Amino acid sequence: MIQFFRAPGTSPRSWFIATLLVVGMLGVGMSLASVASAQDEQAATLEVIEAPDAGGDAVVEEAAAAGVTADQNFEYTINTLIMFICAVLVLFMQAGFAMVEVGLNSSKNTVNILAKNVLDLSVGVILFLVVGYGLMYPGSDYEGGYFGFSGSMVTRDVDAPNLDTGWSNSADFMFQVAFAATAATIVSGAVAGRMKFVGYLIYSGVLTGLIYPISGFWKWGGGFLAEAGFQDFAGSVVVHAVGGFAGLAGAMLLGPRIGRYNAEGKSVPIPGHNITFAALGVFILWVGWYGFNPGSQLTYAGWANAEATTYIALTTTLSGAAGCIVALATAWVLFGKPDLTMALNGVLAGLVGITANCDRVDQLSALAIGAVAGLIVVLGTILLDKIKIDDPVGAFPVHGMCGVWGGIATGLFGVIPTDDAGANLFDRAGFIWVQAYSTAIICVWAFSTMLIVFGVLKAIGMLRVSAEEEQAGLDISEHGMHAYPSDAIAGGAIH
Amino acid sequence: MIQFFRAPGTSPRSWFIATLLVVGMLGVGMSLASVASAQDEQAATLEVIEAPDAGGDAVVEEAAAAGVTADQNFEYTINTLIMFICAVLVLFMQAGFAMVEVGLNSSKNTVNILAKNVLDLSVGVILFLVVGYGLMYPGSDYEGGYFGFSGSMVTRDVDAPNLDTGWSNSADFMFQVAFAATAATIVSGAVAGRMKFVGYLIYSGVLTGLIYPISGFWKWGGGFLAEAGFQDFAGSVVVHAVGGFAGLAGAMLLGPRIGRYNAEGKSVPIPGHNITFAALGVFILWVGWYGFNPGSQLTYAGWANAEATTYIALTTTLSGAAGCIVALATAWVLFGKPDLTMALNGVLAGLVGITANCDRVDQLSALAIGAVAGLIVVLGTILLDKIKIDDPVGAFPVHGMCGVWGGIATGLFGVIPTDDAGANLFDRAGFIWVQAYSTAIICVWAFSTMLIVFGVLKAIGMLRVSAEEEQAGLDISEHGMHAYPSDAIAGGAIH
Amino acid sequence: MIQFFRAPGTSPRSWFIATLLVVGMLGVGMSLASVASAQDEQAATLEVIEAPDAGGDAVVEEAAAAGVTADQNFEYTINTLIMFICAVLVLFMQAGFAMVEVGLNSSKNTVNILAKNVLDLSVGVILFLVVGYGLMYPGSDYEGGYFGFSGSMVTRDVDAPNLDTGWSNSADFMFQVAFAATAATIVSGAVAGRMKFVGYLIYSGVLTGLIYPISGFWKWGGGFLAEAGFQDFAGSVVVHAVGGFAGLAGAMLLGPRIGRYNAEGKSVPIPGHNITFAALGVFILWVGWYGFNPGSQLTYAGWANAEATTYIALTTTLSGAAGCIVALATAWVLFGKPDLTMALNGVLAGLVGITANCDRVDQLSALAIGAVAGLIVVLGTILLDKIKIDDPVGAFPVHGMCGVWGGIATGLFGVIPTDDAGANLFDRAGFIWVQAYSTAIICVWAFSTMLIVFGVLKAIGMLRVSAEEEQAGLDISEHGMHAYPSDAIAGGAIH
Amino acid sequence: MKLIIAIIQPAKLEAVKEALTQVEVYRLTVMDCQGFGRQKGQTGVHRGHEFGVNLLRKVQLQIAVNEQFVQPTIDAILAGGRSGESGEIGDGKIFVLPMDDCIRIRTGERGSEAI
Amino acid sequence: MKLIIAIIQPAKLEAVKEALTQVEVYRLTVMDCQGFGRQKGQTGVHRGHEFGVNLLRKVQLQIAVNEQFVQPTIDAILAGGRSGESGEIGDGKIFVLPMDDCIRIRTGERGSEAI
Amino acid sequence: MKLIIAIIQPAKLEAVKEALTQVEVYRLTVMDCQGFGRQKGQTGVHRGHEFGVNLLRKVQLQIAVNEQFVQPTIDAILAGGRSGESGEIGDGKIFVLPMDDCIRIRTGERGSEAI
Ligand SMILES: Nc1ncnc2c1ncn2[C@@H]1O[C@H](COP(=O)(O)OP(=O)(O)O)[C@@H](O)[C@H]1O
Ligand SMILES: Nc1ncnc2c1ncn2[C@@H]1O[C@H](COP(=O)(O)OP(=O)(O)O)[C@@H](O)[C@H]1O
Ligand SMILES: Nc1ncnc2c1ncn2[C@@H]1O[C@H](COP(=O)(O)OP(=O)(O)O)[C@@H](O)[C@H]1O
Repeated sequence: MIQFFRAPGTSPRSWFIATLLVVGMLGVGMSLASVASAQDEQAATLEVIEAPDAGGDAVVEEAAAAGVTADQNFEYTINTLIMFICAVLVLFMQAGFAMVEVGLNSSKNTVNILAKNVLDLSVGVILFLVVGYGLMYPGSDYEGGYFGFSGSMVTRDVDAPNLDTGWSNSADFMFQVAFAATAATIVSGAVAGRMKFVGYLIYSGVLTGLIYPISGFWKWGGGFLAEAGFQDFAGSVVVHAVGGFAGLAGAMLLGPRIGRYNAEGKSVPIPGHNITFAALGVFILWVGWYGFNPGSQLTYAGWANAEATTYIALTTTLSGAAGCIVALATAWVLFGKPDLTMALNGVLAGLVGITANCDRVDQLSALAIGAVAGLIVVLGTILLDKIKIDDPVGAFPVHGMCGVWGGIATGLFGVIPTDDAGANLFDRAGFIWVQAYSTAIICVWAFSTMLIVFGVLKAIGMLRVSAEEEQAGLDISEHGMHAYPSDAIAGGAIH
Repeated sequence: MIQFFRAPGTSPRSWFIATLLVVGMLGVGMSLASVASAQDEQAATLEVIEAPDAGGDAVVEEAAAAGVTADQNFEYTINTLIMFICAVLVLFMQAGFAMVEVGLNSSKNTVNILAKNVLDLSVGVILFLVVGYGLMYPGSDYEGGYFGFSGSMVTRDVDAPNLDTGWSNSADFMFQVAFAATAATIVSGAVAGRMKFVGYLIYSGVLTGLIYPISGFWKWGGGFLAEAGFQDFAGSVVVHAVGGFAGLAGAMLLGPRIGRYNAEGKSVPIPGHNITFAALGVFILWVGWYGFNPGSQLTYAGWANAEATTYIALTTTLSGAAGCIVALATAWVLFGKPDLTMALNGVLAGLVGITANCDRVDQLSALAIGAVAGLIVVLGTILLDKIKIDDPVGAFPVHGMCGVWGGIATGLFGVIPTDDAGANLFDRAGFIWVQAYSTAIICVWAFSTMLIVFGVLKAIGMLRVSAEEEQAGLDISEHGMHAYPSDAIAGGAIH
Repeated sequence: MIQFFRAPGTSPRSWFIATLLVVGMLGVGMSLASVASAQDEQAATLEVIEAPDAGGDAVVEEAAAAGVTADQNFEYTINTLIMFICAVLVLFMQAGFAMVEVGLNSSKNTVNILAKNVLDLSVGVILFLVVGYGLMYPGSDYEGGYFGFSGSMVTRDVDAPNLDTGWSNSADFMFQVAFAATAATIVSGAVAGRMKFVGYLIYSGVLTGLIYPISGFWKWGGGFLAEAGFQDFAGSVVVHAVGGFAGLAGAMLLGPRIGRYNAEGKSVPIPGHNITFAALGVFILWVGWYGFNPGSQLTYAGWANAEATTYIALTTTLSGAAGCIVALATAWVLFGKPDLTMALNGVLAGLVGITANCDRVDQLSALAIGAVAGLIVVLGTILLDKIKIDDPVGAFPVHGMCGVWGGIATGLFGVIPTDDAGANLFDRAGFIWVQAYSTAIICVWAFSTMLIVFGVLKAIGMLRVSAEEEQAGLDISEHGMHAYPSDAIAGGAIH
Repeated sequence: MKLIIAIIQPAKLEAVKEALTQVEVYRLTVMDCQGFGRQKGQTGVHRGHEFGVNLLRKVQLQIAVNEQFVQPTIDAILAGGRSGESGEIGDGKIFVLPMDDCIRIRTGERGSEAI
Repeated sequence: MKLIIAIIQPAKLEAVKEALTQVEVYRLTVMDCQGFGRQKGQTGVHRGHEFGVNLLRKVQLQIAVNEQFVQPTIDAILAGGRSGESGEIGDGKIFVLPMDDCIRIRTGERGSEAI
Repeated sequence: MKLIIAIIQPAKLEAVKEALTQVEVYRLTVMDCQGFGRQKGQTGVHRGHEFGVNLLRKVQLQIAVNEQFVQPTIDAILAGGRSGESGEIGDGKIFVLPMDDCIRIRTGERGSEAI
């Protein structure tokens, strides 16, 4: 039986549905629009490359025609295609995050976590397309600035080759949007088990549409932190710390899950319901990281770039492995048992820690960075628990704390950046200092803006579900379904 | 205790075993054959490229020797290797389909679904090798035709470089067979929970060996639909609609699962047993689609091709995201809850819808195509349920309906194809028309031929299991094992 | 409540913790060291390739400057990047192994299996970095030798381009370490359910650090087997048989799990707890194998290499598919039911069998090799069961037996290797003979050394857990956690 | 007061629940269970070992009722739980146990009104 | 001897166990179960079919006790199992069944000392 | 008629079933459960919190029998369910409950012949 109108009680939801529908209608609207205009304008803006036309030497002639040298042609091809492959690996990380979060939470919140992960990617793609990308890469006019906007990606003619960068705009967007989605999805784990679905969608839109791109611009878009000489190769700070601190803000404003601390305030563990999913997720993330870090080299053509790209993969691997071992060892000594969840978080900690500096540290430093990250994640988890902040998957220790560590470690261990003349921009102390304050600025930005966002959601009652809904589980109360109906149900009988 | 002969009751099975054994024996036979012939003929047909020989400039000299220009060498390398990587991504989709189908069905049918997915890939590979590939790509002699055969792939000397196409025959086969396996496996979800395993294997062989390659030839092999100007870039129609309509035929002839509709004909949902597997599957499919669509560019070398390849990835992403959001929103409004299964099917719907036209629509159109697909999949699911066709995973709404939509949408939004002179082949209306009837022809072909196949299976009693077997679950009745033995059993005790 | 010292009873564990801590401390130590030295020496050894510097023709000029020809530059780029991508695929296999092992074992041992899989990768990376790599590739001075060491990878300046090989040292290490980790993790499945975690970590370190690299050197490092003309393209013997025979040694010394054979010695199956994970794992392994085999071509640039790389993917696919079908058919005939676990192992069997010869057999031979492997894995499993060796996942039949088959099959079906002049090194019989004895040597090496390792562990009481711990499950007894806490627990309550 | 324990086919739960609703029995507890009965188990196979999987999936209902509801409840279960007219082996059993007392946790009420 | 069967909210298991420890009841058996009661089930949705998911996840405790422990055990369950002061619908039930005998498998002891 | 409820070690199910077959008890119902008993639970750890996981996995058997089968059934369970000669803590318990009636759903037969 289908019902077209919602009960008044559900107004916040219907709000949201409205907005969603706008998107949908927008879609239909645009379609008609573009149909109308299809014949003429489109054919102009969009040139279809017919595969057959491209065989033999045609390609090169074509290139020559377009005033592209053979070398540029070679580099453009390699850079674009490898960047695309790396983007696919980073997008695969979405599956990893989903599995980790699902595995480390109660079964009664599984559907909700999965819905959050699928939707924050989809919503993120749209909003980064419409707003975020333009905010993050406003172009050279805004060099050294704090804020800029170069118009929406969706309106751009992304078809012409971008010979300035040396790779296609489409590949660039794919790679960038995958990073944005990563930052967004980190938060999902920290707020699991008690946050309203609608609230999460709103948060996720704000982060991928505004917060992340703006601070991203400061560094990668050529903003003031880039000018200051701040180094964050693949985003320990720009991506992971932003996600981690946003998650911290959420966890703090939400408060712990019911039953997480008992009457006497004693911490009561709420073990995840499926460690296999969690471990699978970590393996997937590990693999995806080879798109995240090596891919951030951005240009891969030529022996020097290929060299660098794979060297980055090496340091990334070493740090992850060291993080895993040290986290397990630490947990083993402290708790008396080799805690798998700590080993898993240790892998991620090591990977996050090396992300900012994988291009500029030597192998020993990579091991050291991972080892320290492994230590941090365990102690951080204990600390968080002591101060009664409930972060179900340890998103803050992993991405927040180790993201900061990555930023600092770049200063401690990293080759000092040079100016075009090749002279060092700083002495060691100066480098450490710029890394430290730049990291701080970005973390403060993410934390404070997100405090506001979550605060507003709280104020309008769209942050946390009711105690009854939470106890019943978000799956049934928010989504009306169980993740794993028992045989009794799955046997075919729901009344 | 081992038994070498089956009870008479099991004759259909033993039939099949026989055929399978033939394959096995064949294998052994061939081995001896090839041993005999190995010394001479083989060494001739098969040249092993020793890695060491290939360092330094050797490669280029070698190429020159073989009369390959440096440019051709570059293009051949890129096209072949990237096509291979894309083929791997498409093969990975098999895991995605398996997880989606498992997750959306009862636990008692899990082993059966997995067996179907593993076997239809393996059987598909062999049959596409022996028959299908030759039927689908019979070569230029059959241009504009309805049927052709160029001999079996397995007999070809695939070793020489294929300079006409510009990529290796092996890469081409790998990419093509992955598509064939995709078409086959789509059906598995629509017939889940009640079809005999043997019957499924037979169906799957027929589809990958005959039905799919023949209609595939009409478009991609240069058959009459290609000549007519029909556009289906990566197979919304050629692959997905074929699978979807084959699934519809199966679901119709099988009839609904027991308990799916109660005495009064009221629809009784049979929820899947593990939504996490379903969501994981969708993430994997999303990732695999980046091999499916961008890979269909076939030539990637040169800035223009690289440009196109990544632009295709962009439109694919936009459509999937839009499909997800609109499907969720629609379900939310209609059902009052944000139904995750609809969001997941919405992603797939958007991806299927853009598959035919990802190369020739602009970004807004991509969003529109996805949005409409998201709407279609939800309404289609409701419709199917109303007319009492039981499609456990929604294979028809996703692949059948949205496949058709993809074909039509190409006409509505796509750049109009041009002749070699660059003149448009049609006006907009003409383009829409050719897309419409070509789509119809292929769907009718798949549906009618499959009705026959499933009809024959039904006639000889190899279609549906008995009611008792169905209620006990196909795992135990067809495969003699449980997917998830309870602790009671797994504790070590089965008597 | 945190405790810093362990009860005496746990001494072996504390041993291990000690060693682990050393690593950790080492890490911290090194960090300080490298901080100190960072300013000067590092900047020298490590040149950071700034992306911006690399646009336009800069790359080529740079290359020219470094005395690299355009061709070399092209080849170096392709070889390095594709090898990196293949390494990522092989690393992804770790997830596959973990899922297969988890799925085929009791739920009470899940955490333990996952911990083993995550740790053997991490430990393997470190030890292969510090010791193994140098042992396996000691360089030309040791050509034809039995043992050599060229110093630790970690101390090398891996930054300069390696124009002798034609690809980067980093990519090479990444690819090689992924293989080492594969060999190590194979054993995990054979010893599942009863081995001490600490013992496993020690074993795994020894295998990746010493045993595997030494025999690996004999073939791939240019040792005496390479000189003898032994062919093992991607490691049926060097990797899989080594893992399989190491696993056999472990399974034999451990003895069967409690309840695996009842009082009368009747075999009592202990079915795995989650076949979906097992099947997912096999799909992942299948996909990963496209990094394993094609990647072993090592040079991919140029039409001939691209040709070979993709041809290898083709033979690999055919063999896997044939293995799957024949294994299922065999099981069906013998047992009367289509046993999914056999079909899954059949896929792996086919893939293992073709690994040694995927580059030098024709398509028919590839099918034959897979078909025979599928037969072997089924019969091997029955045999192992009859002689009461308990190998929970069938690691020996799959990797050990089919690894040997791969080695022999290379002799039977493979193109005979030639000298530089192009003359055959052997006649068919001679080739078969060299394959046979070389395979035997490596298997004996792995089996005997591992018997010693496991024997020592047994002697010092670090091999097998107590009966009570085993019955309770390794998860709770070794790691203190359940993999899947029931709702009762996950509801939030553990006292 | 009696505690009625019924072991039924999983696929019959729906029908049984509807039948119970007819006789105004709204409250019950359901559990997954596995049963050995006279019903021939399918033959299972694992690594080539045939074994009778006579462990079959069932669903157990526990229903606490007052005397006057015992017979209606039993009849309802029989009506909803039987396969076809004649019933099939494997349809299950109903056990009736005496019950001394019943307490509603929410209110602490005892006895028959708490059921 | 009695067998006390209690159906409680999963989230209350911790509290109930603590309460039971107070009254020195240390041994019990726990099972997952699902219940239908007066508690309004949330509305579920599947492929557009609204249905009352009045099957709610519960936990069942089985506690065998000697007479003198019956009342303390019930009180403990009430104390630990009730939501808030007034309790909520869905808090569950306690059933008290007569028990003829109890045997400890390890020793074979029978009767009250075996409990 | 009695309903015999036995809580045993999961690993003992096989042996108990064989023992029951000896005494011609073929029908039973099995459930997974978790138990707290005197058996010392292993120490668990979660995010650095040690806690006694005295919730141990057990298997529960429910067997409805006629009077004359009660003792043989108990003996069979003891024989099959005890670890080693002396038994181990954690081997579990057997509860014997009175049962008023038994109905076979398939046929509707009542009483002892329905068991
Ligand atoms: N005496 C019994 N004790 C416990 N459970 C029983 C008993 N008899 C039957 N059952 C349960 O009922 C289920 C169905 O029994 P069924 O095979 O229909 O018995 P019958 O052969 O008497 O009809 C069995 O699988 C088992 O779970
Ligand atoms: N008469 C009964 N028989 C069996 N189980 C019951 C009965 N009454 C309640 N329950 C169980 O207790 C759970 C909670 O019941 P509840 O809704 O609190 O009952 P009430 O509405 O009487 O408070 C139910 O979900 C069900 O599992
Ligand atoms: N009094 C009881 N009530 C309910 N279940 C019990 C009781 N005593 C024991 N059990 C069940 O039997 C299992 C094994 O108990 P066990 O530790 O062997 O008891 P004991 O210490 O008396 O031998 C426990 O885990 C619990 O599930």
